[in-house]
Amino acid sequence: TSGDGSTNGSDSNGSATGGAGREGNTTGNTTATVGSAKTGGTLTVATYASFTGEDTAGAWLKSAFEKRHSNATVEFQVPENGVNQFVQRAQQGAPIDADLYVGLNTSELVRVRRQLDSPLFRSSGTVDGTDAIKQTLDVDPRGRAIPYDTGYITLVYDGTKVDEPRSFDALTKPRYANELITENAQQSDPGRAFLLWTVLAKGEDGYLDYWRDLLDNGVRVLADWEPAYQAFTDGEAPMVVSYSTDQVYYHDSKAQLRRHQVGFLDGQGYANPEAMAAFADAENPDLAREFMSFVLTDRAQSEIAVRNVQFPAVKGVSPGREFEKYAKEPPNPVTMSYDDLAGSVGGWVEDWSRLVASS
Amino acid sequence: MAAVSERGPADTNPTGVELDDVTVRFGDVAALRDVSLAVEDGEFFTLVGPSGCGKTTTLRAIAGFETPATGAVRIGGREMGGVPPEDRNVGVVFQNYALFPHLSVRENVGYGLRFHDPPGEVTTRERVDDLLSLVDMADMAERDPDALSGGQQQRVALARALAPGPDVLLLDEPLSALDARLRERLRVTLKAIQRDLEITTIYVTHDQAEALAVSDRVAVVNDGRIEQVDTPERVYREPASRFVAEFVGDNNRFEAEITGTDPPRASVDGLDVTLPNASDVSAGRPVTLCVRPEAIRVTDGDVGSSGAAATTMTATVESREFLGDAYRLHCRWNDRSVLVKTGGRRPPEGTVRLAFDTDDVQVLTDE
Amino acid sequence: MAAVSERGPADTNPTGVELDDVTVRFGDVAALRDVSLAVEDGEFFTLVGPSGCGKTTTLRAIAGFETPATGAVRIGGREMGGVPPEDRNVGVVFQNYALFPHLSVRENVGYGLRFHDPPGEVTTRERVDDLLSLVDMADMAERDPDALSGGQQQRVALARALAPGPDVLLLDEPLSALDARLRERLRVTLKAIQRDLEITTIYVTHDQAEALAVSDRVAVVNDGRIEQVDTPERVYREPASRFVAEFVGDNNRFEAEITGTDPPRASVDGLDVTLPNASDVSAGRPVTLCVRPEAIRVTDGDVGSSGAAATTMTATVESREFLGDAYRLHCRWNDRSVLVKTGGRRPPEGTVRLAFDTDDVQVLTDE
Amino acid sequence: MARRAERLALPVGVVATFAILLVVFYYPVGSVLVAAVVRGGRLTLGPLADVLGDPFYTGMLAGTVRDPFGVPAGLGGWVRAGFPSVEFGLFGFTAWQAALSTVASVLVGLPGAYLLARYEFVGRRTLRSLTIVPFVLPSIMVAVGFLAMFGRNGLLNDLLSIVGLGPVGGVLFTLKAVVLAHAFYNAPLVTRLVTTAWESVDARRVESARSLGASRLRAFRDVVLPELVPAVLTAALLTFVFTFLSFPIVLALGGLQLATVEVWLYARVQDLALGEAATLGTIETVLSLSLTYLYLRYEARQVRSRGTTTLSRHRLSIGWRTLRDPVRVGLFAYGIVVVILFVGPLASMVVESLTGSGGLTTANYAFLARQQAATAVGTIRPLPAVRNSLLFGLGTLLLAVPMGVVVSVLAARGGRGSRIAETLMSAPLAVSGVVVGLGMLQTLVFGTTVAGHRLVASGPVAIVLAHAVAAYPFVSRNVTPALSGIDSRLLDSARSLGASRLRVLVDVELPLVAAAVLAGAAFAFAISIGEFDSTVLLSQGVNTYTMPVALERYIGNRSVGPSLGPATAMGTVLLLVTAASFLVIDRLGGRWQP
Ligand SMILES: Nc1ncnc2c1ncn2[C@@H]1O[C@H](COP(=O)(O)OP(=O)(O)OP(=O)(O)O)[C@@H](O)[C@H]1O
Ligand SMILES: Nc1ncnc2c1ncn2[C@@H]1O[C@H](COP(=O)(O)OP(=O)(O)OP(=O)(O)O)[C@@H](O)[C@H]1O
Ligand SMILES: [Mg+2]
Ligand SMILES: [Mg+2]
Repeated sequence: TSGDGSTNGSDSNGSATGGAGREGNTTGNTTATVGSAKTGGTLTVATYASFTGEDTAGAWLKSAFEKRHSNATVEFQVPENGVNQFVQRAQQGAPIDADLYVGLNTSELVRVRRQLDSPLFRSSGTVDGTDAIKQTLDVDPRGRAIPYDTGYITLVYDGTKVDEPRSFDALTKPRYANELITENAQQSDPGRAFLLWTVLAKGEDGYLDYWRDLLDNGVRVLADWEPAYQAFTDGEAPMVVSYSTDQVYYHDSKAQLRRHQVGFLDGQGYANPEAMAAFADAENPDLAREFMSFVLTDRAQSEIAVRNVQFPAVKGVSPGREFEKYAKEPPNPVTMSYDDLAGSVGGWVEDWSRLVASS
Repeated sequence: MAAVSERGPADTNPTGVELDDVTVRFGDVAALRDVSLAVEDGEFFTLVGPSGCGKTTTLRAIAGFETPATGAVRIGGREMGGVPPEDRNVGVVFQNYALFPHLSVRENVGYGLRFHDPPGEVTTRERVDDLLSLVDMADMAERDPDALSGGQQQRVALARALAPGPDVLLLDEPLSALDARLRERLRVTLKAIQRDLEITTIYVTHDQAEALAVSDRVAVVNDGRIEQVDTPERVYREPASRFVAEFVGDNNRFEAEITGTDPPRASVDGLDVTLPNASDVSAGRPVTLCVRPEAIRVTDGDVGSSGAAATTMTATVESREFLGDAYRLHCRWNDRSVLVKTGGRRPPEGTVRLAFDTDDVQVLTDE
Repeated sequence: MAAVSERGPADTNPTGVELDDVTVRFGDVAALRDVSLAVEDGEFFTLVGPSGCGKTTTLRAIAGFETPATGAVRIGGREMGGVPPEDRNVGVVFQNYALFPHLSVRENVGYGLRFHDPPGEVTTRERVDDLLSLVDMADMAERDPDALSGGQQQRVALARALAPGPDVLLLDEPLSALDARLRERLRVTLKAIQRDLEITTIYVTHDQAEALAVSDRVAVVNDGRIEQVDTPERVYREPASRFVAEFVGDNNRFEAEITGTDPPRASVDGLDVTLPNASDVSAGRPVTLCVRPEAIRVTDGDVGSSGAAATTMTATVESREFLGDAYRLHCRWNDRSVLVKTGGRRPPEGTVRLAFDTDDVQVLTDE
Repeated sequence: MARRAERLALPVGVVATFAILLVVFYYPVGSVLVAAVVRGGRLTLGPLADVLGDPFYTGMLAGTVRDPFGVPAGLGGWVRAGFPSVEFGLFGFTAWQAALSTVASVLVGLPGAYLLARYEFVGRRTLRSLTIVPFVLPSIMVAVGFLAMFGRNGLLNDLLSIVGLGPVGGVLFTLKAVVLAHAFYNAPLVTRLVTTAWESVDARRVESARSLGASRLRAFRDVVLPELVPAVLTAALLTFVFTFLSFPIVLALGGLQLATVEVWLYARVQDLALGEAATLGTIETVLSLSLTYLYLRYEARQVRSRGTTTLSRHRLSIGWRTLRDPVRVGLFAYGIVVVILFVGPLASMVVESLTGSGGLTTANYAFLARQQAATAVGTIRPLPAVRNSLLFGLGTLLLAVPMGVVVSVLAARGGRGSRIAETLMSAPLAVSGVVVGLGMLQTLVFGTTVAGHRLVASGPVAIVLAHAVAAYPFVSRNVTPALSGIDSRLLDSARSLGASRLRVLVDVELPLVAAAVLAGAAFAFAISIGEFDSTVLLSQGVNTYTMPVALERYIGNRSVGPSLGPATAMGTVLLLVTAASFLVIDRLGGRWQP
């Protein structure tokens, strides 16, 4: 069919490559000693598109890791439909030709688990640095997936048009009628995060009622983060569900900063950590483990944070002054754990989407 | 049957057609050059001429499908410049039929009645049925044009053009795909309709017998120009030009020199030919003598019944064609080919004597 | 010129065409029913018949465009079932010309030479030029068919069919859009080419004079069946059926009763008519007598030159048509209409005496 | 020998076409859809009945599926209740918006066909070539253009406020925006198909009608229109099917509130609920194929015979009188609509690519240059994307045109049963893109085990094959009507002159329908240029990405900030390359064009 060029798969929409804020590369720990240089060979890393290419976290990781492991090569693989590709391969008995997957979120882990009888990912074993990971980001009770960064979903609003909406309840007030754009939880990460956040805030029994009110108040549910944010930028609505790192891009101009205010509802922000895991069938599990350890080093953490415009997963890493100044962390980060989601997330999304579509 | 009549110009000319110095161009090609014609109201007027001479173009200019580069077309005295085809009340049968492929035969014929009441006190359906029987197509009314033979298509096209009772009927070889029998029947019908309804009819045909038989007047067209406009008999017997003499009917042409004026006489390769008294000739002038093949008699030896008035020559029969009612003989006389038409059961062979009367000689002075 | 000849069957028949009990159906309509024909190698064979009788269908079956429901087509003795049209080496001129609109005149004519070498030792270009001059279209070689008149298109179609030197030439009214002069010229050319190249030619025409003049043999088709196959003269003079008698040429038909057998004679409305000696009749049988219009003489009063052998009647001239070389008189005798063809300058009028000879009477026993 | 080859060419073409279809279409799609009726290895209609019986999907009709015998009572109740408004669920809404979009596309497209077919003006051919450009634009770019054009602060409102008219708000995120965007994509389709048909109407027939008393308008209605209707219906059918299966543009401009079935289907695939996805896909496919079949039946019954003389064009500009001629003034007004609806969003996208948060900027193009110069693996460079797009486009054109023509020949001269064959052969138009993508992934990318070997298909050849399969129905939809309009005596003439069936096709039929073949070729090229789903699936490694793939990758790139700037820059490149290509295609192929 014609022209539906953006039917892209499960893009990790929030995560972005980025050279913005590069000047803030005040590196933390440059002398980390990670593993030994003994393990070698080729490490095939499956990930999402914007993790690779010029100026990306992936590109930096590759060259830094290869520098350290002189006989190792990192190759990236970008399956269009993300981790689903490997689930389907496993279901169909097709070979899985990657060692490591980078860019998993909690919902995806739930889906992987639900779809497959035998595990797709192996237990990570002892990976150096896991101890330092922030507690709230622990996505996988079984210890396969290791978070390496996180974003916080929150509202971004135009301070010249509206006052900060401080709570979920405020959003259903006439004051904010027709002023919020969010994303489709069926396919968009921030959209789904926002939905889950409302489930947390309003409870499993109350969230649909809350959404009914939101819909009555004129909320718009667009496909993805990009059109939603574009609509926000073009002034279609003064509030959009987005990331708390938004101001990093706009600190050059006071006027722009005012148009990009971050509003934490009820003092919260929904953490959406990204994780990595080695495949059960990995040919080079040792190298994968070493790569994961490397990702958790302070140096790598701050590089990833700056380049991905996401917060580090490891405690105590400072990605630079500018980043720290403009990337806002919510006072109360919230998120749904793996166990919260398992068995429920599908139903929530389905009920929610039926509600929206029937409205 | 069609009697030849010479019509004078009518006082009122409600549906006469006039062309005034009409020129039609296709790019560089001038298909018509300064054509002037006056077709009387109710007249049956025929255009004949060689292929490509501009007959179709003339009809198209009258119907309003070609815009003359110069000159004017008038119908019923009204200037037609700017009048669209549908307001000219002109029925047209195209050379290629141009039936509507998505309509049945019946719908094709009835099409014009969507815009005109059927003439007379009949319903549309009756009118269509009448016309279909007229052209012998009543039993194919529900067919699609695609499923008809060439002649059948042509008949439908004719019925379609007649249906709305046009003031002027333009027929571009409407019978060319029909056999003689049917053609004659339709021609008679056409003529009857035309006379009944006083439809001014302009007819294009390449069948000269037909043109002569059916027309009130005939225009002979050559290379975009009118050569002669006259009654059939005059066109046949008193051609205005060498072209007409040659084009209409078979003819024998002899280059000759005038040798005397009282009585006028000429010499063809030494043969002395007496000319009709009325001939306007002066001695020494080169002229062309024309003798129609049917005016030449084959007389196995003697001079023939008309006696002294006749010119005779001895020729050999080279070949013959059977025409049904006659034979056409291709004879050779003095290295010239002479065409003779003769009836009878057994055509003559070998050496024959040919004779023709003085009155049958047409004299054309070279332009 | 075309001499009539009666060809016997050739021993070898390399390009003869045979139809064996061929039936062609369009849905429910049987356009041909059990048609059998044998056209000899090199023969000029003509199909005549009323519009819609199946002439075109016959040609299409021979060319391979229609698949007979039953029966077989053979060319050169070879069964053609399953042989595609392009392998039959048959040249076709369609009733609607069917020129390729996207090719110039030259390219149209040259098209078949893409698949065949030109006959003789000439290049394709020469061959095309030759054929274009043959049909008088040399100066329009670069035009598009759209910019040609109907007759010009037909000439191109003819040249195109001739170009590859086909074994069999199928011509569907190839001259119908041409004026008499050109038609005759092309007919003669066609005949000459045909005789030179010995191309078996099957010709469809509605012009009976043409059919009679040009053909070795004529087949009269009626309603999908063959009525008679014979030489032109036999078809004209000894029609096998009432249909043929009526269809080919003008004819007068009288229902009569045999009143005697030695000599054979019949009575038409009380008029005693002596019949030719050979007539196969028995007394009391109803028969039809046919007399050609040209066989009837107008004799202002006396019985006429042939004396006692002739039958005479008194009639009135009701109308007349000018045919150029003759008049056709529509006379009335005893409430019957009688057609008479007569030459001369002044057609007779009023009451006339008509006479015809015994030998000119054709006797048709009712089937 | 050569003759033998010629004789075999058509049958071989048919077999090859079918083989390609089998490998890159029927088998992949079948492998997905089979899940709709097979559960746990057993045939079942349960899942289908579940969906059809769910009021969310089918509204009122759900009851008839669950309880067919309750229908009379239900109807009675409805009548007694005074005909309350009826909901037809997700399917109902999807069909409704598709119907509206179809009507809008036809309304917008028809005047364009009239203008292009009947008027002569400077730039007509160029305009005709460019009509196809909207077709290739990724929906995200259309969304950007629409936002910038019709948004609250959009260009249209700016212009309106200049002339003193108030802002028209509230177009976006409504059904209107979706319908307009669908018209943006599909009206050019209407225009192109109808223009081609219009150009082959026989002038003599129109003249006959006129001489019988029909006015220009009546002659149009009675003679021209019947010959246009099949083309209009073809375009309407295609538009309906496309918009029925539409998905990203609906969400981007309308939102989930206006969701279509395809949105649900996609969510199911995302969630790996492939059985349910197959169920939805099967219902969609059955609906659109039935429609296609009905249409083809209708089309085959239309008699079409092309005349030898075509209608001549009027001059568009007739001096000062132009302004007094209502038709020409109407066309002028139409021109304004076209500028707003088509040029507006496209221009807006270009403007967007040249603006940043601080006004005019070349940053987005600098971004493209940076990508081009980059060394890191995995970088998507613009120039290879352009090159790949053009190569695949060309390859698709070269493959899809013969495939389409082969199918057209079958359809135009085929006998009994050919409607069903034609319908099946048209299926690539009628199956959800998501389903096709999924099928390709599972069969071609993952590979299929044949006789112990795992066969994997990917890379340029697979991409071109996939594009060709998506594109060839456009060729045959253009060519079939034109072919069946050719006077069969022309074909007979050629054959009697010695041409084989293939040569007749090449020498006579194709040149005569060159305009249609060209139109089809342009579509094929456009489909390939704009194609995303299968391209991205079948691109293995980084060497086979195309312009839309690059564009999509740049969407996620925020090195110029969280804007779509880099993507719009790439979109502009896509626009320019495409426009230039179409001009070239039409010029090269346009030698026979009227
Ligand atoms: N559309 C056209 N473009 C260029 N020339 C044309 C066009 N139509 C006709 N002609 C030329 O104009 C001349 C007159 O054509 P027209 O059709 O009037 O001839 P015609 O007398 O009807 O001939 P025919 O008896 O063969 O039908 C011809 O030489 C023809 O080639
Ligand atoms: N495609 C068709 N479908 C149905 N009937 C047809 C078809 N083609 C021809 N016919 C019918 O078959 C019969 C014979 O047609 P054919 O074309 O052979 O006639 P013809 O002798 O060539 O007539 P004409 O002199 O009028 O061209 C006609 O009655 C015609 O209506
Ligand atoms: Mg003509
Ligand atoms: Mg015929």
